[in-house]
Amino acid sequence: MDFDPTEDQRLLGDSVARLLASEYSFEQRKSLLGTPTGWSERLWSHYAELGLLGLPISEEHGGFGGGPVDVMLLMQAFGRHLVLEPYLATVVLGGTALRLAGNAAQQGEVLPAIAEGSLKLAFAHGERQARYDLSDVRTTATRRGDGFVLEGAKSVVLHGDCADRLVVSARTAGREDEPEGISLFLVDAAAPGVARRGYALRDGTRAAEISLSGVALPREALLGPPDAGLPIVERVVEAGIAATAAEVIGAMEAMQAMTLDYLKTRQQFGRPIGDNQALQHRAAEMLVALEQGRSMAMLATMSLEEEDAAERARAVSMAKVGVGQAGRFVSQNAVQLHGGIGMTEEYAVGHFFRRVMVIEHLFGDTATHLDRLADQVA
Amino acid sequence: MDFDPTEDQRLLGDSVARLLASEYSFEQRKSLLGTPTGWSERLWSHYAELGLLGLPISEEHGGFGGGPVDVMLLMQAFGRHLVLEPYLATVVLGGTALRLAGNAAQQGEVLPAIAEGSLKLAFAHGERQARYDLSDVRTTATRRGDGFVLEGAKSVVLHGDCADRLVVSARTAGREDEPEGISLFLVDAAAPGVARRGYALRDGTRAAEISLSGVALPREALLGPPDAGLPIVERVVEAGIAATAAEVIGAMEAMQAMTLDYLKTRQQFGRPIGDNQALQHRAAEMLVALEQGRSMAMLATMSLEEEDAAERARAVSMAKVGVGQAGRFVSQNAVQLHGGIGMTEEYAVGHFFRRVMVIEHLFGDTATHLDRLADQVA
Amino acid sequence: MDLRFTPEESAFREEVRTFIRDNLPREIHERMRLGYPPRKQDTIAWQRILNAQGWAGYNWPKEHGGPGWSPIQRMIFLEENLSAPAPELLSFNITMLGPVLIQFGTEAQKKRFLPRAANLDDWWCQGFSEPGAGSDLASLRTAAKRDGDHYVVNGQKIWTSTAHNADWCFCLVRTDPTAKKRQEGISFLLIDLRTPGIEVRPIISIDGSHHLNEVFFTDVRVPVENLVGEENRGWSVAKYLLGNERTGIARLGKSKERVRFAKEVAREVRKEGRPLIEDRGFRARVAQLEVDMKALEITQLRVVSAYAKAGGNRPDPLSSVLKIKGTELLQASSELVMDVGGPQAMPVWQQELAALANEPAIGPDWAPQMAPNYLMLRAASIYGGTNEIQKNILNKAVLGL
Amino acid sequence: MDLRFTPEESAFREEVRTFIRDNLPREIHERMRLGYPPRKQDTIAWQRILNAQGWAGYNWPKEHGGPGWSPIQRMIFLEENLSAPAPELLSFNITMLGPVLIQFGTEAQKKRFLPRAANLDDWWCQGFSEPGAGSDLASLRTAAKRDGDHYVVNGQKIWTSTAHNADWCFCLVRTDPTAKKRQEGISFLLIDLRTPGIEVRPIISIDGSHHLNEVFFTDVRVPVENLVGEENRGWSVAKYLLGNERTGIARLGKSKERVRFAKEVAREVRKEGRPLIEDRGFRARVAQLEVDMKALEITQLRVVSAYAKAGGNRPDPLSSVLKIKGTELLQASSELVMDVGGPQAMPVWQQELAALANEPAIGPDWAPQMAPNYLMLRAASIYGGTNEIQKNILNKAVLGL
Repeated sequence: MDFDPTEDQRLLGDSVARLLASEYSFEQRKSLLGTPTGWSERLWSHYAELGLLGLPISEEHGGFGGGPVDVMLLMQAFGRHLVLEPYLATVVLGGTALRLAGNAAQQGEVLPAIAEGSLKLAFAHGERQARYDLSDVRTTATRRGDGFVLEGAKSVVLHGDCADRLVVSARTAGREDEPEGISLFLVDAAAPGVARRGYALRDGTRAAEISLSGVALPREALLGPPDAGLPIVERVVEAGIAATAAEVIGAMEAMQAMTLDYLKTRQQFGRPIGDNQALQHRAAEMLVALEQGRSMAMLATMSLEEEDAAERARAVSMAKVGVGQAGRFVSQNAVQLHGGIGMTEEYAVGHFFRRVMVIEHLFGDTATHLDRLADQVA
Repeated sequence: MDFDPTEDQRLLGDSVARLLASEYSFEQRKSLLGTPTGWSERLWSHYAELGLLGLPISEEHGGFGGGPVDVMLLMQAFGRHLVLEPYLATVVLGGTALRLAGNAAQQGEVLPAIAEGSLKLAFAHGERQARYDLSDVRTTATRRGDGFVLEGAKSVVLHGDCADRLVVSARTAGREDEPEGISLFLVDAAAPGVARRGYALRDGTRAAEISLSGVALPREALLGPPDAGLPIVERVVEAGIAATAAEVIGAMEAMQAMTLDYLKTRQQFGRPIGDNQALQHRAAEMLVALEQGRSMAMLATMSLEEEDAAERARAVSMAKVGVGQAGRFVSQNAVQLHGGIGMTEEYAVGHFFRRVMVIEHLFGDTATHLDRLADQVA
Repeated sequence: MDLRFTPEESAFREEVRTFIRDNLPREIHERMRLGYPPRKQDTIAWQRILNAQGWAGYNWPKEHGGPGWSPIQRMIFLEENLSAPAPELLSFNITMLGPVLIQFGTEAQKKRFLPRAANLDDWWCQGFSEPGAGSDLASLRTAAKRDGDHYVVNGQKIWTSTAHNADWCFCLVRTDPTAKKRQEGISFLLIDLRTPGIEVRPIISIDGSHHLNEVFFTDVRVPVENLVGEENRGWSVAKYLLGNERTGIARLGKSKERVRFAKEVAREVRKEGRPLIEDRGFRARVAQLEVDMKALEITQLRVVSAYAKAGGNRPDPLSSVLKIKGTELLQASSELVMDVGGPQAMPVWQQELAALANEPAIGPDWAPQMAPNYLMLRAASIYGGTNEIQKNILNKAVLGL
Repeated sequence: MDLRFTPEESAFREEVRTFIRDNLPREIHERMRLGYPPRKQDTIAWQRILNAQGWAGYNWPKEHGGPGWSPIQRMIFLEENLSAPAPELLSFNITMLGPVLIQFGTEAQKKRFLPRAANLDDWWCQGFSEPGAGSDLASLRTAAKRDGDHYVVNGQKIWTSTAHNADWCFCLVRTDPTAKKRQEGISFLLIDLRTPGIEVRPIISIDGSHHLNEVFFTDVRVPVENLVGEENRGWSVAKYLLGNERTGIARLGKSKERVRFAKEVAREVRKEGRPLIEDRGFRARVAQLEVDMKALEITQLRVVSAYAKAGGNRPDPLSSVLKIKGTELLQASSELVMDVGGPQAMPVWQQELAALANEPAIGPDWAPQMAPNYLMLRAASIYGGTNEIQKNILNKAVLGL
């Protein structure tokens, strides 16, 4: 039991904090939002130079060899600044899929390219009808000759518009929402038959609708065992939950700090509004929620290396619920305590609010995960 | 739409208020709690004289011919003083069963006796295993000759220890928890084979465990149609829910008044604790809950005469949920805002707290009724 | 005491419902059902239809063109209109300016402005808030200096909702900077927004929409005939306006409509292979909202009914209960809708742009407005006096704390 | 950063758990499992067993007979003891008096009182609160006047928990009524409750139990050797005591135990023909509690761990978070248990009286304590600084508001 970061983690954290402090002010971020891609290639290179893109990638593949705690600390810092780059999509989701399911050739090709910043991935799993059911995959991969042909569509693929390669789930067997029969494929985003339509999510991060018609794949595109891709999808999603939980902690910290600052400086009826005890108590309740949420983000992180799948899933669901509820409470009250200004695009708190809102609706929302926990009560 | 009491209702309310103000102080009530029966025969006679015991009984049977609104206003006044007499058991529950199911002979015998105060009833329906399932009746009534023999046990029968007659539900057909096959009987509490063990509930009101072994009943004891008693049980319970909802309103009014008084007078750090805005806002939230609860008590009351059973049940369930939640919120905060003194037997707020607690666990608790409503969402 | 609607009241509800069903343009209705806010032309079109029916000035006395309804009827009308869903009447025209002119306006002002306000020939907005003067209205600083037959206005207003659509603005301005009390020396002015010296700058809200504005006044000349009430006594006009009948403050019809919509979409959306509407957790959440809405419906009837009994001349402080619970339910119901949408509710689908570009729409048609509605309604507990201020009001006016 | 328990910590937990399982008298365990509070003899018996093992002074330094545990070990020990469930160590003796004597006591006081406190040979209680001085402790008025080798004490204490069981009381008394600041002129005295002039009157709580008392002092003569610390400097002793390590303030083991018990009973109780534990609503409620308990468990580890890192010399203000969430969960879990019981939880079954009378017990054996526990735990958010005061602490000490 040790809650302190290691020396390495502290150093990394410091350099990230410095970088973001100088490159990720609210105004700088706003101008990124206005660009066509919605994020910065230049900063992406910076991240590569700092070793961030290879953080959880083994040293053998040109990475830093870090673990979930390192990613947690980084995502928390990203959350404080609402970083827009496709780190979650490429390093966390795509990278986890490759690390778990890739064979030596695939890993050797992709992971170093991620680490050096020359390759971006997206995790093209969700479909329009699936909502949060991970096994609801209707995209098909039909064997043709030695390879496969993909038919179908993927929806709300995070940073799917800018990815170079896509990790695509498709049915090689089984009924529409059966757990068995799902396989993963590594697909070139520029392959014939892949059409992408990008857009922003409500928080300004990018996503895409991807249609796949007659996409021909060689046998080597198969990522992991055929028909047994769901457990990998689940672990990728768990990694995504842990990473975004940390991001929410960072966002909550930022909102809490902004709110305290506002309470102390905003004057009304001749005194700071923070003199109102009712608002003070609300701020204290936000702190309680933030600390409880922080504990749950840690739980998600430390569970990622748990081998027992049921226990891991349970801990991650608990964290999704805890962080989801904390995030909702803190962000709603941060806006409320700011009053009118908190409702405007020109003020940062609303941007944090929306990031937390979007994250809550990724990877299964609070109700969905609470439900999974309820199923297991005994 | 008219929320004002009629002139008659106002007059009745005034005389009840006067009576309770002079007879039902906290100290007077406490001494009643110390008596073996736990309530006052003398006041029971007073109620009879004032016409309260015959309030919902037709004039033909010596009553006042009042309706649900009259009972609501009375129960609300009773709630303000935590009246201990067996009004709910006798007039509301027993009286409703007789009015709905009794034949001319039964009504002619029992209702006038209730109105004049010479007969008390109890509604012996619940069983230990049934929790809130109204159809879970295991007590049996077996036909013998022209009549029936009762075997079984009833649990937490309100004021079952002092009742002269019991309205007993028993299975004349069907499986243990089937809706069909339940019949009601009017049973003399002194009949051979009826054994009662009285005790207090947590709020000081009385109840009893009743065992029925070989209780022989004549055919005339049957109350209402054979095998089809459940709809009557449901209406009796609905009347009980409406009446106790009104009682909770009265109790919340009392707690809210006590709490405001305490906030205004109790000094700490040299000023009234009610100067704390956080406590003021809590008091405002209690007011919101009280007003919302009051609306729901009205809904229950006005629904009692609704002919459509499903719509009636739905409205009553809504009221049980709304009043249950309001009652819990108001009573928990009333104790909290009183601090230590609120936790003591010597101070009134804890008595109101317990009455509200007991009522929430009669006739189906909040979760049970919310569940019934959820079943119908479409 | 009789807690049921009278047959007359029920018939009235039916009449309103039928009229809306038969007269609300289908396109407007369909857009609103999907959660889109009404466009400027939608609001104007519908208010003119209602005005032709004699209902636009629903809370005005008969002699000024109102329908002469009771408070209960007014409440029924507003609820039916919201729950249809149909565009709301422009409150600046109908519930704010109208009653103020009727109470304080000159005959000339009434004649000139009231019919045009009812018919939305003029779109009004409200110039009260200023930077640094949110809830603390009396600290406003926009100055109006008398110069012959005109006031010359200089200053800035903020949070001016729909100013970019508006033709006119009713403003609070400081006409006597030397007044001893801050509430004194304020006047209530009607300002034509086409007057030179006025600049309207948009404030974009977190849902991406443009409702709010800053309005800058630089040497804006306003004829003195546009003064409402006495000079320096504008505070009492404003108090009258703010303290006006608050029927409909709960906006319950909107919450009902949102829950209905959530259930509708939940029939299409699936969870673990079955329609979401069959999910236990979803159902429990809906049931709880329906309980709370029912309670608020009755509470609202009680408040409105007491208001009517009391002669309707001052707002019941319990209307703060309506505001608190009403906004909580608006927020909870919009949250429910968004949660039903799930990941599909998160993209900025830009359906309309797509339609213009002749590209196929992306995403289900019910999805685009789910998050924006949720986001926008976070303001419901802020505007019109935050819910915290409503609790202060209850403490002072009802609880005596 | 490593968020898992070390093998040593896990082994320690196992050791504690095994010891409790093997040594806790079965009758005590069974009563507590059913929710009964420990009787006086239960608390004494168990504390003596723990003391024989060297664990009673669990938070005392080794040189005073403590086991020399780390804060994490102390937390594990408390949690396991609560969750067993076993009687808690008498906190007056162990977490209050012990550390105070170790810090401020004379050698004679330590020698005389510490071993007897650890072994519960003396049962101590705390005489701080007075009528009119609840949270505002500094306004206390019980007077101690020096008279030769004695203080003569006059006054009244209230909310004195377990005074009716106690042999001794540590009291705050006013020794200098003329002190300028209210916190000055207060002294910390040890009073033998067998001294003439002391009257203990019960205060019955809303669960019907007798935990609290009023204690009246009339010319009670207390030897000056029973003064702890300096005369008139008792405020710093009291502050030390109140600000002491707050490991275990969350009482999480108790909440866990209550949820476990609720599930146990929910297997017996039926809803619509099936065990309640299969009910969706019940399960969701349990799942939510388990999420909140897990979060609190980790938060507690973080606070305790930071406390240990900081040298363990001043309490983390975040321990107010533990108090707030901990009591909320205690209350929610006791509420859950009561709701499982339903109507069967409402009677005052008086199981024990019935047993004495040789009558058969009425009601299921799990039922009698459900409501009393719920009732008693309403005090959890009141004693030891109300949750409102905890929020004030967070505002001042953490948020700077």
